[in-house]
Amino acid sequence: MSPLLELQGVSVAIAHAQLLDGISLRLDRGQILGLVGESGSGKSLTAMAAMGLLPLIGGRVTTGAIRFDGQDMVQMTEAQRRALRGRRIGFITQNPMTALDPVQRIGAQIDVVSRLHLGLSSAAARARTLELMTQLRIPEAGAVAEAWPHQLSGGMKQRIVIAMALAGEPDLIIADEPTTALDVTVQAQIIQILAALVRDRGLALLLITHDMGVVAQVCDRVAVLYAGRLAEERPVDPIFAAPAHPYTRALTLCIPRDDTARGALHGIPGAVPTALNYPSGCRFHPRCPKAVSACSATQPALVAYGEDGRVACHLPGPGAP
Amino acid sequence: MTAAARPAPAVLRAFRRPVGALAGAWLLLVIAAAIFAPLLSPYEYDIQTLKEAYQPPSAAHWLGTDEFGRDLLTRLMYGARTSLSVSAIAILISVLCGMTLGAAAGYFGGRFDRLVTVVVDLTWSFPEILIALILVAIIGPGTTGVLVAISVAYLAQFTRLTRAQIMTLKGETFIEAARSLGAGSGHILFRHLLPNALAPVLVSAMLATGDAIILEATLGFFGLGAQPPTPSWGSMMSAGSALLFKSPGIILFPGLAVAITVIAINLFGDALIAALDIRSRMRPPQ
Amino acid sequence: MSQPLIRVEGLSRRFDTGGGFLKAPRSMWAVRDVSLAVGQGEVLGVVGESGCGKSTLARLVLRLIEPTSGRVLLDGTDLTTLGAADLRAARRRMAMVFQDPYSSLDPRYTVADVVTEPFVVQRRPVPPGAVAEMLEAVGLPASAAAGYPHQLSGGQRQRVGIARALALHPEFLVLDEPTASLDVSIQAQIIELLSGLRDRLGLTYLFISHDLGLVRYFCDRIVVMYLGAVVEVLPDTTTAPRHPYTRALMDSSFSPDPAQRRTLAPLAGEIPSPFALPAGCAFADRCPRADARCLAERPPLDGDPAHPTACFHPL
Amino acid sequence: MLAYAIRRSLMLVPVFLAVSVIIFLILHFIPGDPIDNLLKVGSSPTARAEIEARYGLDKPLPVQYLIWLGNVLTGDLGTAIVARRPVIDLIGQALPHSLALGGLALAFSSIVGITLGVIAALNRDRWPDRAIMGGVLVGSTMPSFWLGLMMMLAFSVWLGWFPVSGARGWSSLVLPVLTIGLGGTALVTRITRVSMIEVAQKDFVTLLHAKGLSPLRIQLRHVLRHALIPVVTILALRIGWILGGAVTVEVVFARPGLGTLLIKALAQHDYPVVQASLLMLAMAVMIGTLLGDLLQAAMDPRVRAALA
Repeated sequence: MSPLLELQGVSVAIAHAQLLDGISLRLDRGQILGLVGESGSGKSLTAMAAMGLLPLIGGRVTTGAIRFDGQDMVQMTEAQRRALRGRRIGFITQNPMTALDPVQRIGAQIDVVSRLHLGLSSAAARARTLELMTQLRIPEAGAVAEAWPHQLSGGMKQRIVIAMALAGEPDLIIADEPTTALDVTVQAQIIQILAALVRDRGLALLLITHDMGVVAQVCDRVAVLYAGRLAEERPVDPIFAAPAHPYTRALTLCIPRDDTARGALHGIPGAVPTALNYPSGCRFHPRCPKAVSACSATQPALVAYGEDGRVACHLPGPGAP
Repeated sequence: MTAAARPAPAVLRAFRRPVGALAGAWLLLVIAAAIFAPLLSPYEYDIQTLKEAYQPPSAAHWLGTDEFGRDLLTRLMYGARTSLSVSAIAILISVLCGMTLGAAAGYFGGRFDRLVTVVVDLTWSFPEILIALILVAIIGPGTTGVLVAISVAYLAQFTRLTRAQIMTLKGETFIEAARSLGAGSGHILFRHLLPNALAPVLVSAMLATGDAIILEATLGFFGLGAQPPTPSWGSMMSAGSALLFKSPGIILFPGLAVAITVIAINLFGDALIAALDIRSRMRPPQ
Repeated sequence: MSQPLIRVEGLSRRFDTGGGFLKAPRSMWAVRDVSLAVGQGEVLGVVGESGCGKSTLARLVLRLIEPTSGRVLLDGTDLTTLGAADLRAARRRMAMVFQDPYSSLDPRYTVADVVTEPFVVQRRPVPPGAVAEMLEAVGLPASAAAGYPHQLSGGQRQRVGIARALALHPEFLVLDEPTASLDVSIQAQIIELLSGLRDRLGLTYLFISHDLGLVRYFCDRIVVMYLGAVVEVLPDTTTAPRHPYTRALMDSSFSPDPAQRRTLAPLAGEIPSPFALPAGCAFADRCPRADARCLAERPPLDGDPAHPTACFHPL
Repeated sequence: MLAYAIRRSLMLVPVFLAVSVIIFLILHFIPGDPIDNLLKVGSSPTARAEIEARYGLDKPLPVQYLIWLGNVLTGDLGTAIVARRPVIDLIGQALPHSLALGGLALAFSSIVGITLGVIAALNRDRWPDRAIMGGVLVGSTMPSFWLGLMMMLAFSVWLGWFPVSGARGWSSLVLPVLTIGLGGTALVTRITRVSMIEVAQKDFVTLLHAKGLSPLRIQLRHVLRHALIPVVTILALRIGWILGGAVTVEVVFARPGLGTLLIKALAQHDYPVVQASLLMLAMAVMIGTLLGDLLQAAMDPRVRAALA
C-alpha cells in the first residue's frame, strides 16, 4: 500500500532563502508521525508545504514532490489543492485563541466545511457539526454552536478547531503544535482526543511538536528536523532507546525526567542558525559533541539506519561522545 | 547615550532609498530657496510694477507675474519662508506641548489622564480647520494668529500619539525590570519611555508639518494668514482666487508648490519610517 | 530548613476591573492568603497553570505591585511598609529574571547599558571591568557588550537579563518562568547556568513555572497553586503528592520515554473564571474526590507542617 | 445591543454640555464688539445699554450661558445680530445644503475609498497598488480649496460641464462633492488597504484557507469584514474632517451652507450665528461618533461583550 502522505526531497524557499532542504517523510493511514526540532528548524514550514499553503507566506516548493494518496500536490493546480484542503486534509493550528474568526459564530465556522466539501444543506451541515462537537465531548453543543469565539476557553476553542478539521471527513490531519498555547491539564485532554481520532477513525496524523514527552507517548514514528534538513527519521521506540543522530540524542537529554539527577540536564550549546548563516557540511556540527573534520566539510547523506529508519550523520549510532 | 546617536543615521538611510532621495532633494531645494531668496532672485517681492502685471511665464519671469507685476517665482521663494517657518514652528510647539501632556497622562494615569483623554478626543474629532478658524478669529489674522491656531489644532494629535506610545511601552517588561532594580519615575520616563516614544512622534510631526502647510495655505486663502505685502503660499492664492479666470498662474503655482512640497514631505516621511522600521508603531491611535 | 531569607505572611491581592459609566465593577482575588518561607540558599518552586496567581505572587514578593493585605519580610524587614528610599536600598538585595527575553530588554540599550542600569538606578559608580565580568559570569563573550538586544538570540538575551539581575550581587532572585519562551535545548542551558550561579554565589531562588517536571528537577521544595491559593507544599521532589490537583498536574505531563507509556486520564474541565469563584474548594468541580463538603466549605492549608495540603480528602 | 445603544446615547449628554460650555465661552474671547456694528456713530451710552439688555449681554456670564442653553434646548437659537433674523431660520436654510454636500462626500469617500483600498490590498506591491496609493498620496496633499478652484477651472471654465458656483440643481454638487470626497477617499483607501493586509496575515485566515475556501471569498467575506471595523471607527471619528472640508469648499464654490454661514458670521462677529453653526457642527460630530460606535458594536461581538 502506498503511503497516504509522502514528501520526497522537498525543498522550500521564501524569497531567496532556502529554508527547507530535501525533506523526505512518509505517513501511513492509522499512524502518527511526530515532527520535532527546535524553533527555526522548519517544522511549521513543512506543515504549510504539505497543506499547499506556502503561497500565503510567500514561499514555494523549489524541488521535490509532495504526494498525497499517490498524487503530487506540487504538480496540481491551485484549484485541485484547494479541493483537498478541508476535504481530505484537515489542519490544526498552534494557537486556538487566534484560530477562529472572531466575528463569526462557532457553528457557522464548522458548518461551512461540510457544506462546501460534502455538499450538505445548511440543516444537514449543522446536524453534522453538532454530532462532531458531541463526539469531541463539548458540553451543550447546541448552545456552543451559537456562541462567539471569545466566549469559549482555550481548550474549548481547540476542540472547535479540531471539529473544523474533521468536518470534511479527512484522511489526514496536520496539527502544528496543537497544545503549545494551552494549560498543562488541557494539553493532555487535547492530545488524548487526537490520539483517539487516529485509533478510532483510522486517520493519519502529522503531529508537529517541540515536546519530546508528547512524541514519546503518542507517536508511531518520529522525524527530527534541524536547520531545514532531516536529521533522523525512525520508529518511536528505538529512537528514544538509542538515538542515531547526536541532535536527537541531545534533544532527549534536554528534558528532565523523573529520574534525572541534579546536574544531569544538558542543554545544546549555541543556537539554531538562521537561513542566512547555515554552516557548511552538517549544519549541526558547530553544536555537536561528536563532530569531526568531515562534519564541517561534507553534508552527510540520508541513509538507511536500523529497522525501518534513516539518519543523516557521518558518525551515527549510540554512544556517549 | 546611544539614544541621541541613532536617529541621524536613519535620516541618511532614508536618503539612500530612491524615492526618499528625490523627496529629500526637493525639500532641501525648497528650504534653500527660502533661505537664499534675496540672493537667488533679481526681483523684490514687494515692489509693484503695474505695467508688467499678468505676464505669462517668460525668460525674464519664469513663472510670470501677478496682478501688481511682481515676479511670481520670487514671491514663491519668499512665500516659502513664511509658509515653511510658520508650519514648522507651529508643529514644533505643538509636539513639545503634546508630548508633555501625552507623556504625563499616559505615565501617571488616573484622573488627570481621563481628563486629558476626554478633552483630547473631543478636540480630535473636530476638524483642524474649524479649530484654527475660531482661534484666528479670537487672536486676529496674521502670522502669530496662524502660528497659535496651527499649534493648538494639532495638539490633540500629538497628545494622543504620545499617550498611546507611552501606554504601550509601559506594558513592556523592561519597564518592570527597571522598577525591580529600584528605578524611579524620572529614570523610567526619561531613560526608557520617552527615548522609545520619540521616533514615531517625530516622524509623525514631520508628516504633520505637511498638513500644517496645507492648513496655513487654507487660512491664508481666507485672508487670515500673513498680511500683504508679505507673501505666503496661502495669501498669494487668496489674491489669486478672484483672478482665477484671468490669470490662472497666480493661483496655480503656489498651489503646486504646496502640493509638491507636501508630497515630498510624505514620501520622505515614508522613507524615514521604513529606515527606522517603525511602521507598525505609526498606526493611527484608535 | 535553614533560617528563612524571605517570609511571606497572608499575602493577598485583589484586582478590580470595569466600573465605568453605568457599568458594574468586578473584582477578583489573584492571590489569596498565601504564606510561605524561602530558606537561605533554597530554591523554592511555585507551580500552577494560567490564572493561578504565580506571576502576581512573584511581583508581590518584590513589591512590584502592592498587596491588598499581608506582609513580605526580607531578612526580618517588612518590605510592604518601606518608604521609597528604603525600598530602593532593599532592591539591591533582590532581583528578578523575567519570562520574555524579547520585551525585557530596552531595544535602545546596548548590552553594556542593560547590565550597568542597576548601578545607574542605584546611583553607584560602575566598577571598572564589571561589564566584562558580568557577561563572563553568564557565559557571554565580552564582545557582546557593544551589541544591541536585537542582535542576540533568545537564550543570549535571557543571559543578559540574568547578568542584569546579578549586577548588584543580590542574595535573592525571583525567576518568573525564565525559560518558558525558550526552546527546550536553550531552557536546559539556562537552567544549568542558574544552577551553577546558585552554587557559586549562594543565591536563594523563588522559581515560578508551569512545568512541574522542570520544577521537580530544579527546586528543593514545591508550592502548588490553583486559582490564587496554595493547595499543597511538597517538602521535596520525591514525596508523593497528596492533593488531587497536584496528582492531576503530574499525570498531565508526558514522560519523554516510550517505555513509560501509559493511558492518559486527563483532568476533565478547565480552570473556572477567577471572577466567579465557588464558595468551597476552587478545584471541587474538576476533582474526582469532591463531595458535598468540598463544594460548600473551603479547605484550609494544614496537616503535616512539612507537607501541608488544602484538601478534605487527601490522597 | 439595545441596552448598549441607550447607554451610549446617554453618554452624549455630558459631552453635549461640555461642548456647549466651550462653544459659549470661546465666543466671549473673540475680540470685536458686534454692538459697535449696530450703533450709529456717536450714539449715547444709554442706547448702547439698551441694545446690550435686548441681547442679554449685560448679565453675568454663567447666567448668560444658562439662558442661552435653555433657549437652545427649546429650539430658540436667538436672533442674528447682523442679519436681524432668527438664527434658526438661517440654520434651517443652510443645513440641508451642508447635509447634502457632507452626506454625498461621505458616501463618495466610503464607497470609492473602500473599493480602491480592497483593490490595492489584493494587488499588494504590484502596479495597481502602486498606482492607487500614488494617486491617493497626490489627492491627499492638495489643499481642498485649491483643488476645487483647479477643477472649477478645468471642468467648468474650459470644458463647461458643470456650473461654476452656486447651488442650483444636482450638477452644481458634483465638483464640491469630488473636492471634499478626494481627501476622505485618500484616508479611507489607506486604512482599508493597511487593515486588509494586516487581517490577511492573521491565524484565522490561514485556517480559512486550510478549510479550502476560495481566496476571493476569504478576502471579501472574512478579511474585508474585519478590515472595515477600523475604517468605520476612523470614518465616524473623522466625520468632522468631511464637514471641515465642507466649510472651505462651500466658500470656494460660493454655495450656501453652514460653512459659508460660519465664515461670514466670524468675520462679522455675529455671536449667535457663530454659536449656532458651531453647535450644529459639534452635534454632527457627536452623532457621527455615536453611529460609529454603534456600527462597530454591531460588527464585532467582542466589542459588545466588552461593553455589556
